[in-house]
Amino acid sequence: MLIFQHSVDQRRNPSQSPSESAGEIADISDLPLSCLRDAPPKLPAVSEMQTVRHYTQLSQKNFSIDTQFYPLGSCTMKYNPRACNKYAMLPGLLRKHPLTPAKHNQGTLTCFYELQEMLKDITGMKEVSLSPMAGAQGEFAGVAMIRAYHDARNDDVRSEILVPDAAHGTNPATAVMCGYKAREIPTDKNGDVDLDALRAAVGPQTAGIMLTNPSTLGVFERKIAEIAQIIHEAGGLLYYDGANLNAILGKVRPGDMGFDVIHMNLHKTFSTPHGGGGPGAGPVGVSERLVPYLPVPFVAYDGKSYSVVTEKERPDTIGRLSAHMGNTGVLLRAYIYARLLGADGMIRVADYATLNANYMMTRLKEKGFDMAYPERRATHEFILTLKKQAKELGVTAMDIAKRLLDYGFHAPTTYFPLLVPECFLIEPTETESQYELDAFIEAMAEILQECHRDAEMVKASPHTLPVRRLDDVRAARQLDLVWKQST
Amino acid sequence: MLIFQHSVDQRRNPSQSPSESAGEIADISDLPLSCLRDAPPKLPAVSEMQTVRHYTQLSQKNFSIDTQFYPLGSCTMKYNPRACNKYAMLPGLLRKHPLTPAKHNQGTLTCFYELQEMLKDITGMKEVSLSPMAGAQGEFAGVAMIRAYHDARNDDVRSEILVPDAAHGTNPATAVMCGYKAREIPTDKNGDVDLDALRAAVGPQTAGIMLTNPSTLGVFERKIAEIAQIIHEAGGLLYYDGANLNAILGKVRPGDMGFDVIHMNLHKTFSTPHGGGGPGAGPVGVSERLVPYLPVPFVAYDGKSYSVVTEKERPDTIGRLSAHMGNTGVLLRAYIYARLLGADGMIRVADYATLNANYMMTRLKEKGFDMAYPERRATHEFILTLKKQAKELGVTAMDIAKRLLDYGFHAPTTYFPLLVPECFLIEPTETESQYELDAFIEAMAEILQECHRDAEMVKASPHTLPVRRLDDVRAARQLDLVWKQST
Amino acid sequence: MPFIPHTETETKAMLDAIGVDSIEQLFDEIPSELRVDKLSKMPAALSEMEVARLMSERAEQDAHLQCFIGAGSYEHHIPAAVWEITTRGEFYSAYTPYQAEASQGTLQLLYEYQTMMAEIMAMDVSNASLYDGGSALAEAVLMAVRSQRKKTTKRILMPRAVNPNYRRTVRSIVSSQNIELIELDYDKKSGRIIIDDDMANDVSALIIPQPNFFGVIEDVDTLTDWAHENNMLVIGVVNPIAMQLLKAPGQWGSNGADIVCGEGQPLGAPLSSGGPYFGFMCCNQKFVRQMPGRIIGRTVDVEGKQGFSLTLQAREQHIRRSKATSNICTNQGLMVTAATIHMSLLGADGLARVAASCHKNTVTLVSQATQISGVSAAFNGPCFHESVLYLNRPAAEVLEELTEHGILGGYDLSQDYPELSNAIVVCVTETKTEADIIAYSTAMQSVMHDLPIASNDQ
Amino acid sequence: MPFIPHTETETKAMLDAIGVDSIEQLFDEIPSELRVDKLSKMPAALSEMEVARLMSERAEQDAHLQCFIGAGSYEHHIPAAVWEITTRGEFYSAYTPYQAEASQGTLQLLYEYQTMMAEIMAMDVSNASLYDGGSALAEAVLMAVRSQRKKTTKRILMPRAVNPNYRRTVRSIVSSQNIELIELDYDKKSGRIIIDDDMANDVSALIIPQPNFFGVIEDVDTLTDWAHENNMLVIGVVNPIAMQLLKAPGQWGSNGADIVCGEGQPLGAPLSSGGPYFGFMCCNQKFVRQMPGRIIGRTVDVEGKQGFSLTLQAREQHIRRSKATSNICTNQGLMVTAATIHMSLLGADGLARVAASCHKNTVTLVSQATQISGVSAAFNGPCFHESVLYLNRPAAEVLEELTEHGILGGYDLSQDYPELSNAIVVCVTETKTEADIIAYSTAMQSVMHDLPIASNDQ
Ligand SMILES: Cc1ncc(COP(=O)(O)O)c(C=O)c1O
Ligand SMILES: Cc1ncc(COP(=O)(O)O)c(C=O)c1O
Repeated sequence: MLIFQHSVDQRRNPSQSPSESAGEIADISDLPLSCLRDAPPKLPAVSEMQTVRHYTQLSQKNFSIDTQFYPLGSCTMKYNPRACNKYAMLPGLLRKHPLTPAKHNQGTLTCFYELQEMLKDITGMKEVSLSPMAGAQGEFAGVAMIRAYHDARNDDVRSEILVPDAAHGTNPATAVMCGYKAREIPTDKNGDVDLDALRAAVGPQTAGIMLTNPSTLGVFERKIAEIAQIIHEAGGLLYYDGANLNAILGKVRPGDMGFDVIHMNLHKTFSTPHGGGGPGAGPVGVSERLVPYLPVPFVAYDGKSYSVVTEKERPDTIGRLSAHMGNTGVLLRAYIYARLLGADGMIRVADYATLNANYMMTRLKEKGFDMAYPERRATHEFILTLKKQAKELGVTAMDIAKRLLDYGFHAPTTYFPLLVPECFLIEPTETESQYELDAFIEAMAEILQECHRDAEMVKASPHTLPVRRLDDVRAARQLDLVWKQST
Repeated sequence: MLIFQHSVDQRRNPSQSPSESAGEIADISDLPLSCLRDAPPKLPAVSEMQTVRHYTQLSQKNFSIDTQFYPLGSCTMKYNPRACNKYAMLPGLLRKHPLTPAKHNQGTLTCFYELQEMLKDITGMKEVSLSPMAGAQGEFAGVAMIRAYHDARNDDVRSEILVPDAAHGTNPATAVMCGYKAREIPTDKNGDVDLDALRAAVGPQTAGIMLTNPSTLGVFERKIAEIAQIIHEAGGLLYYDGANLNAILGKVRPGDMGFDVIHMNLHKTFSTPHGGGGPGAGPVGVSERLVPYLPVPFVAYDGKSYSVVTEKERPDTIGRLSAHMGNTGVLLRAYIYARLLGADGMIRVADYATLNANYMMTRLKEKGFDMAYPERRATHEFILTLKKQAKELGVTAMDIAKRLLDYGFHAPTTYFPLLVPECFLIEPTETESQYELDAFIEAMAEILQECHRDAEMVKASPHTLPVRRLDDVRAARQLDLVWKQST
Repeated sequence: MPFIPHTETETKAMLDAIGVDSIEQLFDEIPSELRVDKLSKMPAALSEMEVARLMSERAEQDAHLQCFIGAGSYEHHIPAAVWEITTRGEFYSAYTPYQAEASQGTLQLLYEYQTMMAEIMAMDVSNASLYDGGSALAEAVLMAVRSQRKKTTKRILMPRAVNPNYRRTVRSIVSSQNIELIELDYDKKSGRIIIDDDMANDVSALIIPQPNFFGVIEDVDTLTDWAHENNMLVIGVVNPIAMQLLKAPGQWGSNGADIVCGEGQPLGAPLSSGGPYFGFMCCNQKFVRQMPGRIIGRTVDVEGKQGFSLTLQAREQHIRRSKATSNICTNQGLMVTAATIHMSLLGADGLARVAASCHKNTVTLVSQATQISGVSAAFNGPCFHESVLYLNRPAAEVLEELTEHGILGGYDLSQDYPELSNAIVVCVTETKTEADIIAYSTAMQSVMHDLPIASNDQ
Repeated sequence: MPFIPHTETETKAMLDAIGVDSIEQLFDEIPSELRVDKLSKMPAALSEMEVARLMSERAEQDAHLQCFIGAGSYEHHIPAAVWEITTRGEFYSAYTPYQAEASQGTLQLLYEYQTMMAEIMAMDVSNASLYDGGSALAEAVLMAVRSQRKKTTKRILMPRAVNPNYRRTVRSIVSSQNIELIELDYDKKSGRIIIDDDMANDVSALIIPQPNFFGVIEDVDTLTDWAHENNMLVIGVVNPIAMQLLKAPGQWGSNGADIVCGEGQPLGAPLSSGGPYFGFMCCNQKFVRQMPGRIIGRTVDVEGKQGFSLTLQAREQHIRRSKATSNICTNQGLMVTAATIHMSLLGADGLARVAASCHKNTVTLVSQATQISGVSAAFNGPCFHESVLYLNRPAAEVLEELTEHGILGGYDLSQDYPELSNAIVVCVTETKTEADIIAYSTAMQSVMHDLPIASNDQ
């Protein structure tokens, strides 16, 4: 049932609205009639309890980290510590207006400044700005800085950003938003960038390359130094998509690999909640040469107090990506997380995320599954391909994904990266225990048996969720995006 | 799965414990070995995420007001406003040590004092003490005061407390805890106390009577004035069990009916949460003659500041019922609730609780159900008897209660009061909408059909809950109260 | 180990299963010359107890100032239920609802949100959120340009009366795409946008703020019709609380706005130093395939039961890659969860009362403040929610002195409007009482006339 | 209408269905002479926004004092997860789990709680909670008397070293049942209970506090064996945090304590002006049918699947009425929910560290404070968690002066122990840092020697 279907005209929740004497609405008769709305919007008129009950019941229809194992590759679904939520939501912090003069907001600014410093340490970059509101906006900021760099040198023939074929969709989409063409570079059979193809593609038109390392294929790009050299020699810059930073915390730093700019997904590596789709935070870090272009605002410290750096102090900045300093509440959560882990804890994240992934890969191999890159180490994630099963048993990666839901596991990422057929990108994260990994592995093995025994049942799954498989084609063809009373 | 089954030896949660340098536990070598424990208790060694996941999943196995209609008679399961929780849990309030000198705790004491005053207004009593920690402790305080009153007059032949047969079990149990015999008074066929029987039972041995009005039969005790006269003339006092106060807020006051002492269940009428079994709060109010005996501590106000009244100021008090002032956090929630409702809101509670109950009674009658007292008005609750169905169809009140769970409704109170066979005591409360009441009524009607069509299915219910019907006999015979590794 | 469950025994067993001796060995594909082995500037771990104390100190470190700043972020009452439900693990810790069957809670909620927003804006459809008001306006500009493919140039009329930080954001985001942003000035008397037929040629869209950054109510009907007559699209950038009382964008002029966007913060998001908030966007049905961001559709499952899923994904980067309508991926889902619950709790009646109360409070403050000599109202038109005051002294000084009275007295316009160097924009929401407003005027009185600070102004 | 969903139309329709004209008519069975029609002293309704502001002001009204008082209520770190999960609607707003099938969440949690408590206390069984530590001790006394039906008198040895408020509570609750409470004094040097063979005759039980109210660790083995030799039951009243390090009651002496109870507050309940906390109670299997309060048992459903339900209900008032073991009905369920999650998050290791840290901090404070002339340690035995300091000035004065330094310096013992008129009991939990402890000694130093207040002691 939809919340609107609980609605009854004239129902009010007086506790939640400002009360005028005699219960009247405040006087607005000074406003000209012509600018007023003729009828109030038809929002649900429900009681507070109906609201609470409806949304509490709805919430129970979700899978989530707090209720299920969620081995969603590339997404780093790890435990979101409750302390991060509680202490980022202290009334004193929530009450702060974004335009409060820095002098009266030192407590919050201290946190931001320290977070910037920690991110510099982790990435090996020279300066960090926290303002991008998610990974994709971080990418935008990064490529915009690459563009600003070339522009400042009047190097205006550069028109292309190189992107490996395994890249996340945001990479090419970002290149285009920044006015570049995205040119794909193929992957070799071991999961590394095809260097010959790269050399062939590079030229004076190359503005830069966007890379994830470890890549979205779940392997570490071993030839990164060579790639950096090729690009830099051609006058291009290197962009690091930090979605997979979890794998290398304290092990290797993008700055040392030769990257000029990086974004970090704090909602992945720094465990801020995904919230059913956001908000995230995508701070960017830059090497020396991109420092002037860093997006504003960010926080500076002169040894005595903290201040906000804006366009005024940084005339060459690519500018502002949002009205203020991005998703500050998310930044506070990431800050708290970083303080709880400390330096050693950060390194252990990489250790155990990698251990878990390699363990699962080994065990799943033993259970008869094929890996996309069986000769490679898994990083914090790895890819399994169900090509054989699709061919022999007629079940797809999608079918097995849906069947996993019946077992109480969220499905891994499916069909991404596109170059691996029928693939599962599996990322267990460091916060899951061996027990949970084993349970998932057993479920996979059991489903494989089911595919042999009763493929139709698997193809008809899920069987135990609030809905069965949904008609996506109908959803797109007979668009129903807004509820109407009559329907 | 039990939390213990997730446990793995040596697992630690360092974020949650005080850290000494080098991770060592603090030095306790000054303590003599003989007083130390030889091995730590076997508590679960689980990660923070495992804890969060386990208890989040467990919570989803509960019915609750936030997820279901809960027409549990006598329990007043109404909406628990979230504001009451949030603002009773402000850090400044939670941080207060109970032994903080009153001078440094004026904010909290103001709330308690104002709550006392509001409860006096609602009940018509002379003074109120907030300290009893639930209804039953309020009853204890009340009967102890009755005893103290008689004792102070050297009236030591009084040995009995009268209790109607419909009374809640806590009434007779309390009488005994206070050193009295509990003597039952029958109910007449209209649900009122049998006055002849009462007159016959009353005598010099009568210390007092415990009454609920409206009674647990869901009707208003019309002869209350006469009862008061009979008891008072015999030298006894009247105790008012305030569990049903929701029905009469602002309509009629226990003090005016002639009661000498009353407890209130704030976790019912004042909507503090039941919490899966508590905590509650059972403040007591007294008439003039019992003022000296009021339990301590409570709050006084001299026009300038608030102070805590103890044994020192009240030498005749029955004393203390807990180490401090009872369930203070519950009292704060009740205070907030009262402020949100205000005087008019309180009266409307009685109005709409009564409207809802009478509406349901009417509709259920129409659907073919028998009422225990069909000629009477319902108060905030009413009783339906399934005697006929039990006889004709072989389904019990228990069976229908369990079947209701399958329909997503919590069952009404069953088999209480005991004098009505196969009964449902139904209390919808004022916070449920007509829509929800109708849905329940339809479910009842549908189940009645099911009983005709397929009584076995109803008797085998519930079918859709985490467990089917449980073996209570085995639970009591083969006691398993504590989990052991081997089992 | 914080948040890592492994015991030594388990780690050993897992390493054995993999067939390596140490965790270190799992990193052997990383060229050794690139390896580091420590983080040198990260501090050591704190326990949760230590962090709790640290954060409590930081939160209380700054004075408790009464806030009279709006300028895009508004202090509204948020019912306790909003965040108690929003932070339930099942909403808080879920991923984007790609697996629809396991995400019906979030999906249905988003569908309800889309319905509410479309209803408030009187538009056909809504997406499921963008980052914030500023970046949503940038996306609206890009969307308008995409939808006006017939134009030979990419020109947008962007009034100066639009929030300056939104204008900056738009500039940063659209600048690489050869889009020309043309500024429209405001009338110095009324504070309203001035339109200019000379600028109307081959323009893709006109941006109309309602109310504008000065709190002034624009003549949206005239602006909309003028734009449509000149083949521009109309992009409304509106305050959702104001829209409870003011004419909905879908009803502006003869045909309504084409795209509507804005800052969702007033619907349940705390001020929180500027984020997370969320950007909303609605449009006419015919532009839906140009819309950026996620969209949820209602459909049925194989048994015909109602269900919800992400739809029109072919617009998005994970399917369309370089041809996507935007690069946005993660959006502001949890803020939308809060907003949906917030709107459901207040209802149209409650939101209208909030709007009316803000209006009344602002009118009251302005009329009190302008009694003070040296303080006057800057514009003569009706305003909503906030208003510009002229001072006879530099705004920055006055504001700093007001903080000594415990008051954040408004936003200094000189930073963005040099011609308004002695002006501030003030905002009075429903959270302010009569006493608060009097405290403001009293403080303003003493600041403007150099009176001593009253003993306790808060 | 706050929290009432009815519209006028619905109300009318419902009245019509019932067949009455007005709601008022539904009250026609109440004798009219008893009717009132208003509440005269209740204030008018506030909105949630107004209440939020009121409560925030009340919460911040009192100084932020650093708390060094224990005396039965202890400030411990509580992980954020504890209350975020405990206040989930499904726990928070559920009733007592009478309908077992619809309450498996609460029931399983309670079963886990029972297991944890029995394990900590090394006892066979635990109930699912009583009101608080004081009333739990009263129930333990009643239970001991019931279990000792062969005794001709009902005598209990209750040491003066037991928390004075517990002793008052026991007295209030058991006094009507002809139970004689005999006080045992403490040794003025060691602070420990003095036992006396002369008092040992025909006594039902000996109460042993561990640690006692002075923080002193009792010689529980000797006390237990002495009690058992004299046919008394042993009732332990213990601090559950202390029990992480100190010998568990089940292992006291040769046969262990018979009944153990105490205050559960240190396991996840905030100080909160004294409540809600919870009382715990464990006992030997053979006394389980005498135990008051709810008990959860594990059983199976009709399909053999594990499930949980309330068991041994025949002890309880709702079944046994006047013959019940206690009148208790509503208990402290939600606090037990918090405690279970708290224990699960800290584990034995974490709780032991908390205990050790408290001990170390207290030892540190005592050794610093006793350097100050005029301050000395009252007792010479080992203590845990808190300790008694003698002062050379009246305690009340000193404590009041300490509050001017931002410190709640301890609990004044003179109120309960006239012979200790210049003594305070201080408590230092793991929440205090070295700097806090130094701030305490510094403040004490200046108070005792009348030094000026340092500029900022907090
Ligand atoms: C590899 C990669 N790059 C970029 C992104 C985009 O980040 P965001 O969703 O925060 O915009 C993601 C997120 O899924 C990703 O996995
Ligand atoms: C009529 C009646 N009296 C007394 C009580 C006991 O109150 P409590 O459970 O708060 O101890 C109840 C609670 O169920 C009740 O319904």
